[in-house]
Amino acid sequence: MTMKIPYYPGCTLNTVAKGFDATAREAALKIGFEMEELKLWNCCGATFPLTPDNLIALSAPAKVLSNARKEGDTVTTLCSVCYNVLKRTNKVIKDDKEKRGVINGFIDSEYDGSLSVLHYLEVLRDKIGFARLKEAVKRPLKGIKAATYYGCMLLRPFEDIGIDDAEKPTIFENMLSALGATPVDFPNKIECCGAHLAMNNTDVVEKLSGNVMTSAVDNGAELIVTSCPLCQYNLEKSQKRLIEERPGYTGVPVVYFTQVLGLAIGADINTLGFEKNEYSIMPLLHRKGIVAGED
Amino acid sequence: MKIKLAKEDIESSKIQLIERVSGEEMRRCYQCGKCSAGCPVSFAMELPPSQVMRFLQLGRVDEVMKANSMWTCVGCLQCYARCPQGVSVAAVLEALRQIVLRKGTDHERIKDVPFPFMKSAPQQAIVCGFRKFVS
Amino acid sequence: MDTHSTENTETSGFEPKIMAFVCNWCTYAGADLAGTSRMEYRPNVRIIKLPCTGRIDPQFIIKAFENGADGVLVSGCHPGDCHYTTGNYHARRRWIGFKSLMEFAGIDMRRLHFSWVSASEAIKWVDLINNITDTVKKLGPFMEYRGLKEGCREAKT
Amino acid sequence: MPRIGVFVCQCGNNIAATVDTKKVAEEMAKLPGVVYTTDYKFMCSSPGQEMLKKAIIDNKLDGVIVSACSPHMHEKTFRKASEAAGLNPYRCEITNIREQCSWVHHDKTKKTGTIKSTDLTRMVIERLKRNRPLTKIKIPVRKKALVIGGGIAGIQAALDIAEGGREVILVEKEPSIGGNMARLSETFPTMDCSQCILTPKMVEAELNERITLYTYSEVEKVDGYIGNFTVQIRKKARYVDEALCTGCGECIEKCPFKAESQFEVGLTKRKIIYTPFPQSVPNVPVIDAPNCPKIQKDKCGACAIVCGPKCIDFKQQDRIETVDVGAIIVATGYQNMANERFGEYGYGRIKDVISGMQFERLASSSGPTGGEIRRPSDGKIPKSVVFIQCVGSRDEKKGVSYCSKVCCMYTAKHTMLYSHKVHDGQSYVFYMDIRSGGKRYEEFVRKAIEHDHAMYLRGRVSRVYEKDGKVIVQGADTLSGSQVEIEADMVVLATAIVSRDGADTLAQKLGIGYDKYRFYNEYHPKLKPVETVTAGIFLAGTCMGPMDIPESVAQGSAAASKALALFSADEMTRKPVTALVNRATCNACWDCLTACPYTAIEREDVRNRQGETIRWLARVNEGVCQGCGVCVAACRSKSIDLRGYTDEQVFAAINAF
Ligand SMILES: Cc1cc2nc3c(=O)[nH]c(=O)nc-3n(C[C@H](O)[C@H](O)[C@H](O)COP(=O)(O)OP(=O)(O)OC[C@H]3O[C@@H](n4cnc5c(N)ncnc54)[C@H](O)[C@@H]3O)c2cc1C
Ligand SMILES: Cc1cc2nc3c(=O)[nH]c(=O)nc-3n(C[C@H](O)[C@H](O)[C@H](O)COP(=O)(O)OP(=O)(O)OC[C@H]3O[C@@H](n4cnc5c(N)ncnc54)[C@H](O)[C@@H]3O)c2cc1C
Ligand code: SF4
Ligand code: SF4
Ligand code: SF4
Ligand code: SF4
Ligand code: SF4
Ligand code: SF4
Ligand code: SF4
Ligand code: SF4
Repeated sequence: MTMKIPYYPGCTLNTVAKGFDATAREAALKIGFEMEELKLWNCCGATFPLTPDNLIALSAPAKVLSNARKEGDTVTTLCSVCYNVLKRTNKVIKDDKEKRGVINGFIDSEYDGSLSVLHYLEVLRDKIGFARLKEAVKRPLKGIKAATYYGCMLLRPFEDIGIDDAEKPTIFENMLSALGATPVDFPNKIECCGAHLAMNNTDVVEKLSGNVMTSAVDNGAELIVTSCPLCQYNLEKSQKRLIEERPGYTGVPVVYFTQVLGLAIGADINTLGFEKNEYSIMPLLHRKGIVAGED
Repeated sequence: MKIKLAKEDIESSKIQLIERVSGEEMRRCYQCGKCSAGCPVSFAMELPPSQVMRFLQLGRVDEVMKANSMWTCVGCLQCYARCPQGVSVAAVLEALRQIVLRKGTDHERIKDVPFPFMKSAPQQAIVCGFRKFVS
Repeated sequence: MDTHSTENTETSGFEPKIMAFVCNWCTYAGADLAGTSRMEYRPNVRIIKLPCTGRIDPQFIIKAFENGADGVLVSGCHPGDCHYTTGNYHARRRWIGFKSLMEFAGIDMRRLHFSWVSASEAIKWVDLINNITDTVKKLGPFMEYRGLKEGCREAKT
Repeated sequence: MPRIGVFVCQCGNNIAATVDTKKVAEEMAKLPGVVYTTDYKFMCSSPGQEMLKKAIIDNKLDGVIVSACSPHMHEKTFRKASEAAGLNPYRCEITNIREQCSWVHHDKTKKTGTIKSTDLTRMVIERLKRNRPLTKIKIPVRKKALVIGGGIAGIQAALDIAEGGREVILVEKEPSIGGNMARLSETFPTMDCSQCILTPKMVEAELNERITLYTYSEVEKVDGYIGNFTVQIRKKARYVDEALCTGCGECIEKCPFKAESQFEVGLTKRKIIYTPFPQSVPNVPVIDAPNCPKIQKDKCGACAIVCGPKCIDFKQQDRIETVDVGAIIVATGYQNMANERFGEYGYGRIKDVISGMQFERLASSSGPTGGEIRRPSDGKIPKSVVFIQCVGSRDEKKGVSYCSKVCCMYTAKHTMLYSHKVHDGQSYVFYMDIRSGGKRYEEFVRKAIEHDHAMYLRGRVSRVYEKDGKVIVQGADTLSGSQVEIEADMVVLATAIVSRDGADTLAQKLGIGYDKYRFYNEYHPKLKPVETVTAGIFLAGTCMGPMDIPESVAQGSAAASKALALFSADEMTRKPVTALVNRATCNACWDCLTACPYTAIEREDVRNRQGETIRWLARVNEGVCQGCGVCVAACRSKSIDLRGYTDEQVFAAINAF
């Protein structure tokens, strides 16, 4: 019987980043588990409030958790931000009895924090195992130098998230290696892309995301892999300026890890949502002979 | 700049409010500068994170409120992750934002947000941005 | 034999009797320092010196009340400063047990005090004694246990 | 009926001003058993003491009370006087009517003071009636010391004791003595070459006939108490017979395999059969068994073939030896915190990020580069070096909260060494505060800055990463309020000094205390800095906390003088205040045993004639018992009591209240 894992898509994956979501589901099926979307869910709020007194802001994620608990004892997410918000909220509810009471009061529930919040990468690493993942690979991404962009929310703060070492994480690289790609280490992989400043401070975002991109490219990356729709957005958008400013810079595809996952385990190339990317991955795939076609 | 100091400044009610909202104690910061060293937007801040902390230690809330630092912080938590004292400047900056926003003063008007962004950006960016900038 | 309380009573109303069990190394020396510094404090306390607060047996306290104490103080070295490394930790741990035992035995916890006074804390000693004396004075004499002892004596004789 | 004498002292006017001493004496005379009372102007004066002695003899007193000053002042005086008059000293008790009465109750009518003095004296009289005569405990002292740890502190202690004419056993767990100092290049503040000042001492320790070296050895078990310790030492298998080896080094020469050198902090490799460094003491190699193919799978054996005296024995086993000593000095030193803990600095991933100790080796003329500063990645001479201070120190979150005390100084030293060796180089130091307290220390740091052009930046570094063969350092200069980025060739981390792995296990074996960082606790941080709470065990050097060489040496000497003082008499006496088990009622519940802070209580088995254990009893080891009385309060069946503070004595005093 295939393992069923309760899954929280979140608002972005349900809209702009649909490709992220669909590929994850399909890949799961191919590897041997099923992402079962929660019957009842709402937006998590997309920010974990940094001020401890702001409990109201925790009610949205708490509601997600409380509902999810009714469907099982784990919940999986794909988006780094959802993951961060849900995992930290869950910790607050679990560890702080007083706050738990208040939050439950807001949302009229009795949730106790007993859910375990997992990122899809964690499911691959801990429940499936990268060795098994490797066996499922039908279309190895041989020769692709892929940079793994963690950003902030997947790693910090370590005490609350703890998915991997916050300064020298490897989970992403190990996944890419399992898929046959060559992971590229680069210093900015854990530095911020500029996040929500995209709304009103594009200068800063272009600078930060630009740093990430150049640092990756300088280290030989031909592809950037990420797990956050906002990172994906910022990294793509900021390249326009790089193209203008850096002679010879032509734009690098920025994709979700689930897209390359789907690619590697042999999903139909047309279902992976690559057409949505501003800088297409296709030439690279052709060049490396992973997908037949013109360079 | 010349600062005149008195106990009333250092322990003013404004500082106490910031401490309460942020959950951080200003005097825990020993001014090592590691947060400023690693903050990705330090370059764009009028007061880098460690100076925000220092001004608040001195009770100079107004200087900090005037500076763009709180609106420039991206909440990446790098300051907190590396602070040897376990201080979260991120929380302090968020507290400052909250103090402004809770008064009902928006930092960003929705109609000023560029349309292409609203159209193409991921939902979470919009939600998050509103949370940080709008009351 | 209860000379002092009766004589004191004549002059200034009720004067409580306070028994203090103190350790030799810290509190006893702290009380000495109060002396060498010529500080002044209420005369109601009588000290019994023990090597360590860890030596204190709940029986001592009960016996003190039986013998007419209106208040009892136990004081030793600060945690971590114990002359015997961990003796006062034992005392502290036992204190929790003491407390419930004493409460069970019907002793008003305002009559029983536990404190740390180091060899240099003469002022703390003085304040402590003054405070306890005043507190217990307000509570009035502690008769319940004294009766017990008298009763025993009578039964014996 | 007892025959008790009561002597009330006036202390000139110190007592007499607020206490009617005559009245106190008269009151006491009314008590049963009191046969003699008097008051006197100065009891501690010679005439006062003579009077006491005479009264004891004339009145056949079997107990005396002196109501005078605090027992902390003159208890000894009066007990000695009583003893001189033929009385057991523990039948003499003091009532404190000065510090506890006349000096703190200023009632000029003398009423308050007199009442209180009467009460206090009465309580002590009742207590005295239950005092048993006690005899001081005499303990023989073995005049031989054990020093654990052969760093500079331990070597100094051993040499001083030997000089004082006593025998010493020096146990070192590494194949050579020398400790961390052997690794250092030059030492602040005088910049003498570390090995040049250390090796003569190491050789002296080896040659001194009163010092027995046990290298490659560890303390296995410690029994006994002050003056009488029995210690088991594990001599780890060296696979080389120390007695036969001539130290010719042929074996090392011929050994075909290599492993990482711990002495060189991983900067280079050494042979499988090796001495840690050329001046090792003893100059006898040891085989790194886990890495030797001969020992692991019987392949090779080259060393044994070339060894002239045939002293290599692949079958050698660990040996346990037992020694008897009177004092133990612990000088096990420190180690550096693992730098990998600080991922942001890239140590372990970026080759050219090294530790301070590694820099010492690079700068040392006996080190892997012969003293040239060359960076590990490509052997190039770095033109810019960034030093990061307080790595792990003063870091509550990921490191330790204390300051490591020596790293400000050695970093300044490093910048000097660097500028002397690389004239066109530039050094940068990220610091939080410069801690240079000590003779000529501040001048030393100023010299590094002013003379050797070290650039000091006040701030921490957030991140270090590699880019195009450079090490990029991203820091802050809080004084100018700016972020600072430096393209360096090499980065040196001034890593926190921490206690040795296993420091806690050793402490447990020895019964000494340690703090939360596993540094050993001194008896008193100011007044007994090299003693522990366990009598006969002393401390020296960095096993107590960070310190530099001058301090470590001073402590080595201090600990040695403590041991020598202990050895100056054949026997030592101890107060007989010890616990005593009532063998009839003890039910072997071991509550006392777990409560005793000194592990002074042992399990004794009582056997029948067939040698079968019929019951168990608690037994107090008088040599170890410190007389705290914790066990007494712990025993639920009231089967253990404390001499000098028996339940009976305390109850008697309470009853007289
Ligand atoms: C990078 C660096 C540079 C320095 N530069 C200077 C300087 O220039 N000037 C200066 O004054 N100070 C300097 N210091 C400090 C100096 O190293 C120490 O003060 C000194 O070495 C301490 O000596 P020690 O004997 O206490 O300890 P250690 O040198 O650590 O010696 C302890 C010994 O005990 C042994 N041992 C440990 N555990 C056991 C056990 N269980 N059984 C048996 N043996 C054991 C160890 O193997 C070791 O040989 C520097 C320190 C560092 C880290
Ligand atoms: C304000 C202040 C606060 C301090 N607080 C602390 C603290 O909190 N903790 C701490 O650890 N340290 C403290 N110290 C340091 C401490 O005072 C010293 O470490 C310590 O007192 C030094 O003792 P000493 O015996 O070396 O010298 P001293 O105390 O100076 O004793 C020297 C003695 O020698 C006598 N003498 C001098 N010349 C001769 C002579 N020719 N012949 C005969 N006798 C002579 C002097 O009269 C004096 O009695 C403090 C110092 C100061 C100034
Ligand atoms: S890193 Fe922490 S301690 Fe250092 S300056 Fe910033 S807030 Fe203060
Ligand atoms: S959370 Fe804000 S202040 Fe802290 S490092 Fe990130 S951007 Fe800078
Ligand atoms: S014995 Fe004590 S109280 Fe009496 S004279 Fe001497 S110092 Fe004073
Ligand atoms: S037997 Fe072992 S130690 Fe000897 S030469 Fe061979 S590898 Fe070296
Ligand atoms: S060859 Fe033999 S004698 Fe020479 S050093 Fe080696 S073991 Fe010692
Ligand atoms: S000695 Fe200097 S470098 Fe070392 S921990 Fe203390 S302040 Fe930091
Ligand atoms: S606590 Fe008392 S009964 Fe128990 S072993 Fe010790 S002496 Fe014996
Ligand atoms: S008196 Fe103290 S040291 Fe002695 S045996 Fe009892 S608990 Fe141990």
